[in-house]
Amino acid sequence: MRELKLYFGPQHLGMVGNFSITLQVEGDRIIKAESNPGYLHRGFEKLMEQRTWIQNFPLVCRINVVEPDHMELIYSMGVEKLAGIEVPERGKYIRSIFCEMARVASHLFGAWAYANMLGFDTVANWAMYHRDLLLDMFEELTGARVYHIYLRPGGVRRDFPDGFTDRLVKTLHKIGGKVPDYNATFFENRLFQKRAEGIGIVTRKEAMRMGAVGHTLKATGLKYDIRKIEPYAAYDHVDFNIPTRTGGDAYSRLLTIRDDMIESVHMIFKLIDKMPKTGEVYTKTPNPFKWKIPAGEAYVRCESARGELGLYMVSNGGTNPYRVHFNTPSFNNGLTVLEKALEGESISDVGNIMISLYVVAPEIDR
Amino acid sequence: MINELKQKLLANFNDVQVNIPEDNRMTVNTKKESLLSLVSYLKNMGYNHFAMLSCVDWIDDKEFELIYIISAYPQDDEHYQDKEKKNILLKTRISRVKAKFITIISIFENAEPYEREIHEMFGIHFEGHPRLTPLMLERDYKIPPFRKDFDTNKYVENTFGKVPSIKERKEGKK
Amino acid sequence: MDRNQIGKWLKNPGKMANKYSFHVVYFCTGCGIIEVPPSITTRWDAERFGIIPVATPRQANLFLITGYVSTKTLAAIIRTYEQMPEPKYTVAFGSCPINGGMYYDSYNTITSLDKYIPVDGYIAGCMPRPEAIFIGVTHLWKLIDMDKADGYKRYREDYVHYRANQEQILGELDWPPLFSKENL
Amino acid sequence: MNIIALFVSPLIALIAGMFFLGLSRKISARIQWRYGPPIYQPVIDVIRSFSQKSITHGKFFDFGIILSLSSSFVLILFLPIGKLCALTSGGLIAFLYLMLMGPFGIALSGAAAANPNSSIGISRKFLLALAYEVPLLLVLLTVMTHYHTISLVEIVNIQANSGWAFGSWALILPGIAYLLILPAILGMRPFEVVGAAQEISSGPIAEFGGKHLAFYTLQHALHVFVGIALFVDIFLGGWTFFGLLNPLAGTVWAVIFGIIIFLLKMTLVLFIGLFVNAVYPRFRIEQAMQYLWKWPTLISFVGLIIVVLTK
Repeated sequence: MRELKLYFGPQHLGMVGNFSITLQVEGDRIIKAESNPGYLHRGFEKLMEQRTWIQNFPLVCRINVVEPDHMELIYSMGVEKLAGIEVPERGKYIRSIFCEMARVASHLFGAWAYANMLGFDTVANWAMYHRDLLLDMFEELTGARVYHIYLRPGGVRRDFPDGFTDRLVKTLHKIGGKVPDYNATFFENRLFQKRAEGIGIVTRKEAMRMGAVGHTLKATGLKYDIRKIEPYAAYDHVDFNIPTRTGGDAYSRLLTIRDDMIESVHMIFKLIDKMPKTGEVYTKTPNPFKWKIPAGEAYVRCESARGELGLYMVSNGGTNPYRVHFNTPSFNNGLTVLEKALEGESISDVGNIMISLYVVAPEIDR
Repeated sequence: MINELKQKLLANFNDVQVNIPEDNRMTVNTKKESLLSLVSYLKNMGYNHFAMLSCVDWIDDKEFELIYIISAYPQDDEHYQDKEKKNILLKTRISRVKAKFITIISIFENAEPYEREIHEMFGIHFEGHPRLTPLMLERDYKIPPFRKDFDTNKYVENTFGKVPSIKERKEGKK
Repeated sequence: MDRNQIGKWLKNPGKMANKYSFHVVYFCTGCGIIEVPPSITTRWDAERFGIIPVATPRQANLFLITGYVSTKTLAAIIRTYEQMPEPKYTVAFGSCPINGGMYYDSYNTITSLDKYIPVDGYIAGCMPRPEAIFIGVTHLWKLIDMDKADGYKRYREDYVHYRANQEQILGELDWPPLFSKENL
Repeated sequence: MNIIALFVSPLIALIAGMFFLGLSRKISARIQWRYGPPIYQPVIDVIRSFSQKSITHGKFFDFGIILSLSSSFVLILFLPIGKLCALTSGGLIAFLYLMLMGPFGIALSGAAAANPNSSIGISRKFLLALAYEVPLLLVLLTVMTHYHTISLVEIVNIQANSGWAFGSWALILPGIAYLLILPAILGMRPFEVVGAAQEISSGPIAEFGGKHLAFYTLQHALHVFVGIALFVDIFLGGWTFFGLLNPLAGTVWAVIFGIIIFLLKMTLVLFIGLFVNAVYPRFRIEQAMQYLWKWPTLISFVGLIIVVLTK
């Protein structure tokens, strides 16, 4: 058989995000895959050095389009740690609820991407519709559909509006009521199982060797979740499970994502019940134009929808950060794990595997 | 727990400075020669998750600081130990002129893209790295863009700002 | 179908068909792409207006440039644009393709897109809501009606200048010119 | 009569085929909770494609698509549309040969385009054709054995007297087998492996633009028409509807109403295909072949044995 060099992306219907993979193909089999990122590189970390601490918020959320909120969270956490600010109790709960909403929205987007990839137009349409219902809640809360800029150092921008939690619960119940339909047509569909089972297997040993995070690891049975390991926001006040599977293939990863979504919804209900009814939602911070943060360094991490998200930040006592470096989950999963997982697979499964690894291109490029 | 590790490190390596700024963070400053053995020592201790490699350009000191952040995966499926909470920041400084360092791919496989990125953005050459090809950038920037002496405003003005609009080009031709 | 339009349809069917059958190149050039899935699915359903995404640029006639353009993407955009058959239309999202937007000082994103390929319209907002995309499309309809969406004609006429600008940023291009002296 | 049919039947097939394409988009949209495009949207798309400049990739690129479209038109002439049939002589054998010409022409064009995605699509197309031709042949063989004729018109006429083939116990198994492979013939999910947009950028038609795309769309419309019409002719009795047209026998009205009944039956079959299309993902090519060689082949083979033994 003839060896072919195939360029998968960046202009490709099955590609989520502006990303490209160079495949060396023999017939239908992939011999070697090479990720080719950088189509979305804007040099965020450089740009952030030239802006003040608060001016960085519009930039920081644009690192990941699909779920900007965890980016805001990690940056706020970094600034808080450097400046030594404490978040009030209610602010912590609101942060947690907000981030879990973002997680559900992101997983629904992932379901859209996966369904679209496999030609499940019906489920894709449903998932996008339900994500939109959630985006409406975001819009009510923050005024924006996608980039919210709601979190800030010291807490959140403003309190929940009256009756917001009731409407949120109602929306989540509406989405949750469709889970049986999703299961029947998508997650437990026999044809779909055939498509996804045994595809792109990453065993636990391999995953740990390649430094995988997030669902790639959870699908092999390892409960690696920063929310449990190093609780931030209000996660230490609430009881939740970390869904895992043992297969390590694309199907296990997808089921982990589904279970994670359902768990997140339950967690939002618990958080709403436990939340202090009144109280401050943010600590006052100095004038943002003159705010100087004492010199030092901080490494903070949180669990985004895609896995461990880290931020290394250095301040030299000025009005701008001296160095910011995001360690995004897709960087590892999309460059190291993806190349390994694609080897030996069929080309009809490239998008399948890539989406199951939950790779988002702008997160890699930054 | 973290103090034990500190004692062990101090006992085994003679040129390290260990700080514990807070409960779950430990910074280890070391000479560049002993970094590789320190990394493999920590890996053998069970700190088997290489989280990231970062770099800071301390232009006033004429030095680059490389930061290797290492943590641990949980040992078993059900319970967490104290170990996973720890993040160890290994730091070493190298000279800014002819920046060069050794790769740690042999110890942590996933350091590969991180080293590629640092090579591209800071111009640090990692010896022994199998493919130090450009990862994200396609243009040739004279100074690697993440260095502090790279002025983005000036660069934008000189490249993108210098491109004439189509109207200007047409008039210029006439 | 509007009954008043029958005359227009008979007069120039190609133009009218181009209006009501926008096949979009599915190319995630920037973060604005996040609002494209909602607008082509249940909530907003762009297929009502005949707008569907297609897999290859050969079948497309509308190119949505969804946000900032890095230099690496610019090369891909130009190639994709040149592969599309005429007539073709370009619509850019947000402020980033106009003047760089919030990435005005980024070393890797170009500041104004219309120096490299012709742009027929811009949709404001970061990122534009799905409604804004539809408003943009209806404006494009008007422009096509008035024969003002002539980006592809401008590209043909001023190809030398566009190519010169592209080469100034990207260096030597590794594909041959689209229009040579003979087929102009 | 035949002279009229020569001109009218391709026209009917084209219009009905385009209508089916539009209908399938509309129905899919409704299943997906959407409003959907107008039913005449494919016509607009074709006009647009014709108005666009096309890029050619050599002589074979042009020739292949023309071959494909023209053979599809010829195919229509062998097909009884209601009571209309231009060429009654060829029968099922000629039909089977011509049915392969359409995919062959597309494959020729795709190969000339030299796009890696096209070549993968073509190999998939041939594999899929190989997979569904086996059960299809068995089904047609069973029908020919049962009715002792190779003429499609004869088959329809016999059904007018003795009732639909799908209702008779001997031909129910081949009927089911045909229904199972129908999505594969029409290129619908779960067998949408050839033109899989998300995997191989629409496969063989990845390089088609402008007029080539327009020709392809027309060919596709005809192909959809033929695939469904064959089923209606063989198993659902063509124009017959429980003796409804008997009073009109011999008049022009019988022909017209025959066509209407025929098209209504086709719409019904299309709906079944669309519902399957809406709830399944696409197979991988090897899974599709495995499936097609297993169930439909087995069922049609059993059907053939039953028919042979009972005759």
